[in-house]
Amino acid sequence: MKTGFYPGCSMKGSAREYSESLMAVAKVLGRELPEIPDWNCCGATAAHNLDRDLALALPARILAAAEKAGMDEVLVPCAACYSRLSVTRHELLDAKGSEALRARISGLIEAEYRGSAKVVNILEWLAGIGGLEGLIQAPFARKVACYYGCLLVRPAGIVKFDRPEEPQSMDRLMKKIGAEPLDWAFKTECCGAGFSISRNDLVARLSGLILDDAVARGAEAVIVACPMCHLNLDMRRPNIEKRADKKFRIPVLYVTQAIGLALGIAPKKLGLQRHKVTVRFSPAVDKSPAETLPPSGTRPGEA
Amino acid sequence: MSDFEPKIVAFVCNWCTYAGADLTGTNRMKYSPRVTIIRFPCTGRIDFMLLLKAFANGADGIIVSGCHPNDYHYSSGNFHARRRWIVFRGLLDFLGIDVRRVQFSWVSAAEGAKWAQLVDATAEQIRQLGPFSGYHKLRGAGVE
Amino acid sequence: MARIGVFICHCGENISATVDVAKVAAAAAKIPGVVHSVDYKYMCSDPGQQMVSSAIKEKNLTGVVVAACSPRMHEPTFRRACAEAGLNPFLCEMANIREHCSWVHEKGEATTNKAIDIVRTLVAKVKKNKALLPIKVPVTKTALVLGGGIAGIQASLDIANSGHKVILVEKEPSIGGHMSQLSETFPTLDCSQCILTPRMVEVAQNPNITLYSYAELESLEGFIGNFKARIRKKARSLDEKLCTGCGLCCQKCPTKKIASDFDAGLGMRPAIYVPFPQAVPNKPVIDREHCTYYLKGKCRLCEKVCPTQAIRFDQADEIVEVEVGAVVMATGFDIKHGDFFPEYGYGNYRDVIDGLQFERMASASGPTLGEMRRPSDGKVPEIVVFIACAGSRDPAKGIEYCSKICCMYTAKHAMLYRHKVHHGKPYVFYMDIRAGGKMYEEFVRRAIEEDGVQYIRGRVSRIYERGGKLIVKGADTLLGARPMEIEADMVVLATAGVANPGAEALAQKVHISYDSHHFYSEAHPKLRPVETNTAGIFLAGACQAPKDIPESVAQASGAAAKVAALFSQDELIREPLIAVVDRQAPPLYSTCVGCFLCQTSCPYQAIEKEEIRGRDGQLIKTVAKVNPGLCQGCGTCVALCRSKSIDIQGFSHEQVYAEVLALLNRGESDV
Amino acid sequence: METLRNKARELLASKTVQMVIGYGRGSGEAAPARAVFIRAAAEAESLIFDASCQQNLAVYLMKPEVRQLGKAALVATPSALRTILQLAAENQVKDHDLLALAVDAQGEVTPLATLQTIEAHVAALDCNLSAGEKTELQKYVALDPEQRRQFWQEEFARCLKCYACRGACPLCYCSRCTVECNQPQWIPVPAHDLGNLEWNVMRAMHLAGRCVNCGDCSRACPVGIPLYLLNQRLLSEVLANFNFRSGMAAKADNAMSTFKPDDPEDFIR
Repeated sequence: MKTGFYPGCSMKGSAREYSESLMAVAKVLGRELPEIPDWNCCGATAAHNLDRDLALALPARILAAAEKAGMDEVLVPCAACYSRLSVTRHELLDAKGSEALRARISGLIEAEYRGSAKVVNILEWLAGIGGLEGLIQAPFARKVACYYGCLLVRPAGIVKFDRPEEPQSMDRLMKKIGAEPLDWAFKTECCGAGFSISRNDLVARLSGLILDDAVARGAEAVIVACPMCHLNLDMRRPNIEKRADKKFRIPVLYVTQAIGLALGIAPKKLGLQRHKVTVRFSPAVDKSPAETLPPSGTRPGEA
Repeated sequence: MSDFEPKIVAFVCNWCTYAGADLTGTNRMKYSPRVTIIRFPCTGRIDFMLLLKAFANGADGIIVSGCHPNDYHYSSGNFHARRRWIVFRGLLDFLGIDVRRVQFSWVSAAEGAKWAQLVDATAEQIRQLGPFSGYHKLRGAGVE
Repeated sequence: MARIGVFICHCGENISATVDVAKVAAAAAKIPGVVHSVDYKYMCSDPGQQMVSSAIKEKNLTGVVVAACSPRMHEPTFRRACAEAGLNPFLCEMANIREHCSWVHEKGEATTNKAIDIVRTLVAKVKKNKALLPIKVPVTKTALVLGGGIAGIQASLDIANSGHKVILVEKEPSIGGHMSQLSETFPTLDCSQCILTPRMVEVAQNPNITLYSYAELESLEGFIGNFKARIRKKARSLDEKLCTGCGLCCQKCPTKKIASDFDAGLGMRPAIYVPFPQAVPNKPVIDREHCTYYLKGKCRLCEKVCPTQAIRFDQADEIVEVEVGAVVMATGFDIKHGDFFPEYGYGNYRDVIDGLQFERMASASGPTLGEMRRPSDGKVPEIVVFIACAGSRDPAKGIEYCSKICCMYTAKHAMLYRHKVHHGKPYVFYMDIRAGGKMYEEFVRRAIEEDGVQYIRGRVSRIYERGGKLIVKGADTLLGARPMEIEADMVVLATAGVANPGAEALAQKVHISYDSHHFYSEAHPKLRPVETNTAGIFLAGACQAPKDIPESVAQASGAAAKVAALFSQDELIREPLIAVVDRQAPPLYSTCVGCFLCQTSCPYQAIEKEEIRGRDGQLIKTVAKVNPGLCQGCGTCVALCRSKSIDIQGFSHEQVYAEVLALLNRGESDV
Repeated sequence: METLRNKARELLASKTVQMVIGYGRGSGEAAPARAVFIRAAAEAESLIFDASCQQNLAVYLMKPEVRQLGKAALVATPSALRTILQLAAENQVKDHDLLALAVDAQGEVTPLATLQTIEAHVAALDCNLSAGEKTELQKYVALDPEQRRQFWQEEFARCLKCYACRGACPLCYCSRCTVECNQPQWIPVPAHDLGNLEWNVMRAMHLAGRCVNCGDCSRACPVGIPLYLLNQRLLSEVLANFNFRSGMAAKADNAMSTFKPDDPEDFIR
C-alpha cells in the first residue's frame, strides 16, 4: 500500500511546524511519505467560488499525478485540501453523470484521471497505524480539548468520516498517547476560518468562545488537525485576548505534535518554537475516576 | 404502407393492466382497435413460447404489460417476468428478430390514459415497421 | 364434442352503439362447437340470466360465453346463473366487448371485427375449460395472538368473546406492554394503569384465553386454517401453580442493584422480580443473568423464605405445540435509544432522558414515585426542555417517517411536569404539531394556554453540560431564526418510534413481509390495513407502524373481526384457480423431475416436496406438490417450469394457447 | 494417466465405488476418445487421458441406466465439475452420490468426495469465456440484426430435429421434454424453418442461467450448428445483468427463479 503526501501551500508556509512534526512522527513510525511529484494548488475556497471546472481540474490534476506515481492513497493533512480533493473525487466518480465530467476534466488537465487513489485525512492515516501505544516514551498525560473544526467531518455525505456532529477519532488517538480528551461543546463549532484576514473581529469572537469553553473545563491544550484552525486559535490570540479582555495561556498543538511529544521527539524537531502562544504545561495532576451508573440512554443489557 | 393494418396481441395481467384497460373504457378514451387483449392472472404467468406462437400465427406486434414492481397483487410475479424478458430479448436480438416488435410495459389499474397511449404508440411503431412477413413466411410445411 | 352457448349483450346501447351485435352473434354461430348464439339488450338483468339458464337446460350446453362487460364486473353473476342451471360455474367465461371494445373504438367495421375476434378467443378458451370445484380447507377455530400489549389484549378479548379459543403469547413476565409503563394517557389524562389493568384481569379470567407469559414463538408452520405453532415457555424458575404472588421472595432477594427494564433503566429491581405491582400473572421471574445462585451457586434465599416452596432452580424451558387457525401479530414497537443522538448528549449526560423514562418518572409506581427528580442528583428540575422529532422525520438519521404520537405525549409530558412542579418552566422545541385525533388539538392548546408550556418552533443543534446545567443551543424560527440558548436542568427527547429489535426475525418465522424499517407490511395500505399478504395472518397495533392507543385498539378489534369471520365457517372456501402439479400412472408417477425452481419462485411458499415411495417404502422420486390452501394462483411457477409439469386451473396451457391461436384466426390444427 | 489408472484400480478394489466413468481409446481418428464404464479393477488399464478427452461425462450421471449401477467415480474435467454443482443446485445430485476425480490439463488427479470440496476446487478455476470465445461471440454481436437473422436462418435450415444436442446435454434431464408435449403442441414436429427456430429458442431459454458452456451440444450436432454461441450469449447476458454465474455452488438459487428488485428495466415503458 503506497501512501503519497500532498503538502498543499500551508504545510510549506504558515504551517511549517505541522509538516515538520508529521515528518518526524512518520520517521519514528517507520512510514514513507513521498510527496506527489509536480503537485499544484488545490484551489481551496477561491477556486470553487470562481469556476466549477477550475475547482475540479486542480484537485484532479493532483490525484492524476499521484496515480501516475503508483500511489494507492494520498495523505492530505490540511482539512481544506482534504475537503477539496474528496469533493472532486466524489463529483468525478460517484455523482450522476460523472463519466462525461471525468472525460472533460481529464481533457482539461491533459492527463487521464481514473480515480484509483483514495483520499485520506491525518486522523484516518494515524488511526490506521497499529502499535502506536507500544512506541510511547513519555505519555502525554494532559487534559486536552480535541478540536476537529468543520472541513474534516463535512459535508458528511461525501467525506463519510467519523460522526459529523460528535466525532470521536481524535479523542481515541489522544487516549492512545495517554492524554484525557475532555467532553466539551465546541468540537466542530466554527473558528472563523477564512475571515481571519477580512474580518478578524469575527475570528476573535468565535475562536474566543472556543478557547473560553476549553479553559473553563480545565483543558491544558487544544489539539487541532488543520492549519487554518491553528492559525485562528494560535496566531490570532492577541485579537482574541483584546476582545475578550482576558488572557488565554492555553497552547494549541497539532495532533502530530502531541503524538511527537509522546513519542519522545524533541520539541524543536516538532516546531513547537514556531507557535505564537508558547507551549508550556503546569506539572501533571492526578485525575478523579469516572462515574459508575450507566448513562440514561443505554438500556440494561446493552453495551 | 399506409393502408397496412397491424395485428397486435396484448398479454396483460388481470389485476393491473386489464383493470387499467377497463378504466380506459369507463373514461371512454378512444385508441387504436389494432390491439386485442388476452388475460392472465399475472405477468409471471406469461410464457415466452406464447409470444413465439403469436408471431408464428400472424401477429405483427406484441404488448406485454402488468403491475409495476412493488405495486403488485401477487408480490413477485412481475419481478420474475422482468428477469425472463431481459434474457428473452437478449436471445431474440441475437437471433436477428426485431425486438422493437415486442413492447414491454407496466400499466397500473389507475393508468387508463397510459394504456391508451401505449396502444396507440405501439400500433404506430408496428405500422412503420410494416407486416412481420419475414417471420410469417417461416411457417414452412403445413396448412396454407 | 363441445356444445357452447354464446350470449351477446347490447348493454342498453353501450355496446350496440358502436358494435353490430347481430353480426357478432351470427359470426359466433359459425364457430365450430357453438350450438346457441343470441344477443339481448340486458344480459345481466334477470330475464337475461334466465335466457342463459334455460339455454343450458334445453341445449345441455357444455360451456357458456357471455360477450358483455368486463369479467371484473359480472363474472360472478353469470357463473352463479350457470351453477343454478346445473353447469359448473368455471365453464362460463366473459368476453369483454364493452370496456375493451365498444367504449374505446369508433363505430365501424374494425370495431365489430375486433368484437368477433374477442368472442372467438373466449369460445376457444371455454372449450378447454374444465369443471372445477371450490377448494375446501378445514379451519382450526383457535387464534394465536403474539404480543400482550393493549392491541394483543383487545384482539384476544374480542376473539374470545366471539366464542373462539385464543392463545396469547407475551415475551415479558407480564402482559400490558408499553401502556403499562405510562403514567397518564392523552387526551383525557386517564391514569394508564386504571384503564388497562381491568382489561388485563379480564384476559386472565376469560375461560377462552390461554395466556403464556414470559414465552416466545419458536416456530410457525402450515397455512390459513391449519397453522402449527411451537411456543417456548421460558423457565421462570418457579412453579406457577404453587406460587401465590405474595412477593416475599422479591423483598428478601439480596441482589437489588439491577437496572429495571420496565423502568427504562431509571429504577432498580431485585434478581427475582415482578415487573410492576398490577402485573398479570402476578408471578415473579428469576433473572438468571444476575441471580447469585446461577452465577456463583450460593444464596437460594428466595427458596428459604417462600411459604409454598414454589422456587424451582432447575426448571428448564418448555416447548408447547398448539394448532391454530389464524395468527394476530400484536408485538408492538419500541422507541429509539442507544448512542443515536450524541450531539444531544443522549447516552452521555444522565439528565438527557427519553419519553418512556419520563413516563416512569411521572408514574406513581415509578422509581421516583411520581415526583419530578432528575436522574443525576435527584433535584427537582426547574427548567425542562422537551425536544419533539428527536430522530423522526430525519433522513440523515435514517428515519424519514413521522412517529405520529410524539407531539401528543410531549404536550402531555409538559403538562404533567407543570402539574407536578408549579413554578417549573417547560420549553418544547417542535417543527410542526401533529394533533389530528379527536380532542387532540384542544389538548395541545390547553398545554400552551392553561399550563403555560413555552412552544418554540425550531430545531436544537447541540446540548452540552456546563456547571451542572444542560446548555440547549437551538433557534426560534418564528422570530427570524434567532439562535437561542436555554440553561435547562433536564431534557426529554421524544425519540422516534421504531420496530422491536426482534421484529425481523419473528416476521421470517411467521413468513410475513416487512418494510425497510422492519414494521410489518399490511396487504393494502388503504383497503386491507389489518391483513398481511400471508393468508390467515393479521396485524394489530404499532407493529405495523407507530400509532396511538385508540388506533391500536380499533385495529385490534378489526383484526379480531377478520379472525371471527374466518372462523365463522367450518371450512374455508377458496377459488379453485390454483396451480396443480402433473401426476401420471406408475412407473412415471409425474413428469416433474424435482428441480424445484417453482418452489424458490413461489412468493407464498405454497409448493412442497412430496416423496413418492414404492410399496416397499423405497424412495422412487421427489416431486413438487402444490398446497391448495396457500396457492394464490399467480402462475409464476407455471411459466418457469421447463417440462411444463405444473399448470394452473382457469388459465391452463391449453386454454391460453387456444386463445392465442383463435385470436389470430387460426384453427386448432394449425400448428 | 498412470495415476488415474492406479486410483481407479484402488477405488474399485476397495469397493468405495461400484464403477469408474472415464475416457477410453475411441475407434479411429474421428472419435479419438470415448466414455468407458470400468466396473472391475482389472479393466482400469483401458483408462486414458489426453487433449482429446473433452466430453462432459457428467451427462451419464443423469441416465437412469447408469445410476442404477451404483455409486460412480467420475473422471471430471472443469466443466464436468461445474455441471455436478449445477445439478446439485437443482436437487438432482446429492452430496455422496458420486466421487469426482478432478483432472486438469497436466493430467494431475485430485479426488473430490464431497460437493464442498468440488466447490472449493471450482472456485479456484477461471470460469470466464476464453479470449477466443469472447472475440468470436463479439464478431456476431457486432453484426446488424438482418445479417444475424440471415446467419441463423442458414444455420437452422440444416437442423434435422434429431435432438442429439438434447441427449448430449447433462442439464437436459427432464423425463418428458416439452418437445414431446402435444396437448398443446408447443414445438412443431416438422424440421421446417419455424419448427427449428422455436426448438432452438426453447433450448437456449431453458439453459439460461444453467449452462456451464461445456460445448457438448455443439460437438454432438451432426450438422455442426454453432449452438454454443446461443448459450454463451445468454451466459454473458445473465452474468452482465444479474451478476450470476452457474455451476459455482451446490446450494445456489437459479438465476431465472430468483430476482433482485433493481434488475435493469430500461426497455420497459
